[in-house]
Amino acid sequence: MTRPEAGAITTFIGTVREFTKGKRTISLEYQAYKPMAVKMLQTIGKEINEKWPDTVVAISHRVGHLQISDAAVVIAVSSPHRRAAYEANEYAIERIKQIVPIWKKEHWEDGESWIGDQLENVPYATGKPEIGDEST
Amino acid sequence: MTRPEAGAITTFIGTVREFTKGKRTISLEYQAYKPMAVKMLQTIGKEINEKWPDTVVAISHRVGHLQISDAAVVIAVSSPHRRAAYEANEYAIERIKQIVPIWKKEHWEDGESWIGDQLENVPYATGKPEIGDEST
Amino acid sequence: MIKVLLFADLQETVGKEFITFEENELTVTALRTEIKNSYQYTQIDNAMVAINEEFAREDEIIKTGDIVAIIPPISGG
Amino acid sequence: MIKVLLFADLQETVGKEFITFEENELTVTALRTEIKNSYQYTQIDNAMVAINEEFAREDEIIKTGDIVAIIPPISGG
Repeated sequence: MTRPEAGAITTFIGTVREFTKGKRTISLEYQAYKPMAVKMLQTIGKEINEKWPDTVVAISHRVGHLQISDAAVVIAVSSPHRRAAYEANEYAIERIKQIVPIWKKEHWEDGESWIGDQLENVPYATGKPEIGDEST
Repeated sequence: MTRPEAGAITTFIGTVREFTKGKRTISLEYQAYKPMAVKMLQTIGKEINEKWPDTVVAISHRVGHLQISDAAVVIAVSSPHRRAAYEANEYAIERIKQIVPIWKKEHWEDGESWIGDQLENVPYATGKPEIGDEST
Repeated sequence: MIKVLLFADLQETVGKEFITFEENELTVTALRTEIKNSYQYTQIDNAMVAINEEFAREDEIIKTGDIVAIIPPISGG
Repeated sequence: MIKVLLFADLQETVGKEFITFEENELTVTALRTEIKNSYQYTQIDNAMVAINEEFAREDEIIKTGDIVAIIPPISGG
């Protein structure tokens, strides 16, 4: 991330939160369709380089069992100027939640459940999320 | 920053950029009016806690001599939800540039100069920047 | 024969990591119908289908040898 | 006597980290005028004045004992 052209580096760390709307999480489990997840993360990187040409992006997402406060996802963006570093970083997390095939299973105090539809935008109007150039 | 209530942690690192509009920076020097700078950073922290009640903020700013790629400022925000973590973080850097008495002297290849008026918003219309509750 | 990968709640509902179909060709819509008829998985209409690791349109045709996956609503990040 | 802290380009222009005035009271506007008349510092109108580490209004009155500082346009961050 650190390079002479960079004036701004933003990072986002998504951590496992203990309470969601009063419900207590004991632990989490992430399952991924790995080859496609990697491909979609690369797609997000390409989208960002098109939208914010001078940025460099790195994204990492955990799979498997996570405890409270563990980092589930880390996004780092470096850019000559700060606005792009913030925008591209937030874009990355929004897109991860749209197109990267990773699923979260919450282990609550009183049971467990797979979480879906975080964005409340399924079924996708077009049958699939917008990807890359197809959005133009 | 890490705590059970947090679901999102954003960090911003402002680094010393080598080239600005084609002009090459060799090194930088920051001078601060320290007691007032600390006070203004605390003010920014308070403003953020008012605007985004569940956030925790930490800000650190270097003074003295810095080389290319050195971190000049680091801002970290943790929050239950990501939107607030991004917003509060960007708010912090904007406010630092408005109200924290710190000055940058650029050492260029061909000379040196104090940089001012980054925001091109001086003289302040009201004679002073908006601070804390006075803005309401 | 078409092999279809399953994940998350669908994997648990079916009890398998993949299922196979005898057909050599199948539209995405037909695949949904097959799963609706064979398994108690009401969320299939909210799921997406991926062919060779790309999200597929409803009218796309799956052929033997394609890598197919049902993508229930995702929840990463 | 009023002591006024100087920073950045103003500190270099004047060649001192602080200057003093004999007055026991001075408005912010009067302070600006004094600096304009005594030093070659054309940027004074773009600077802010802080009294006791708070940004001051133009009509505020500086008194002996106050901690006063001229704040040229800042460039931190």
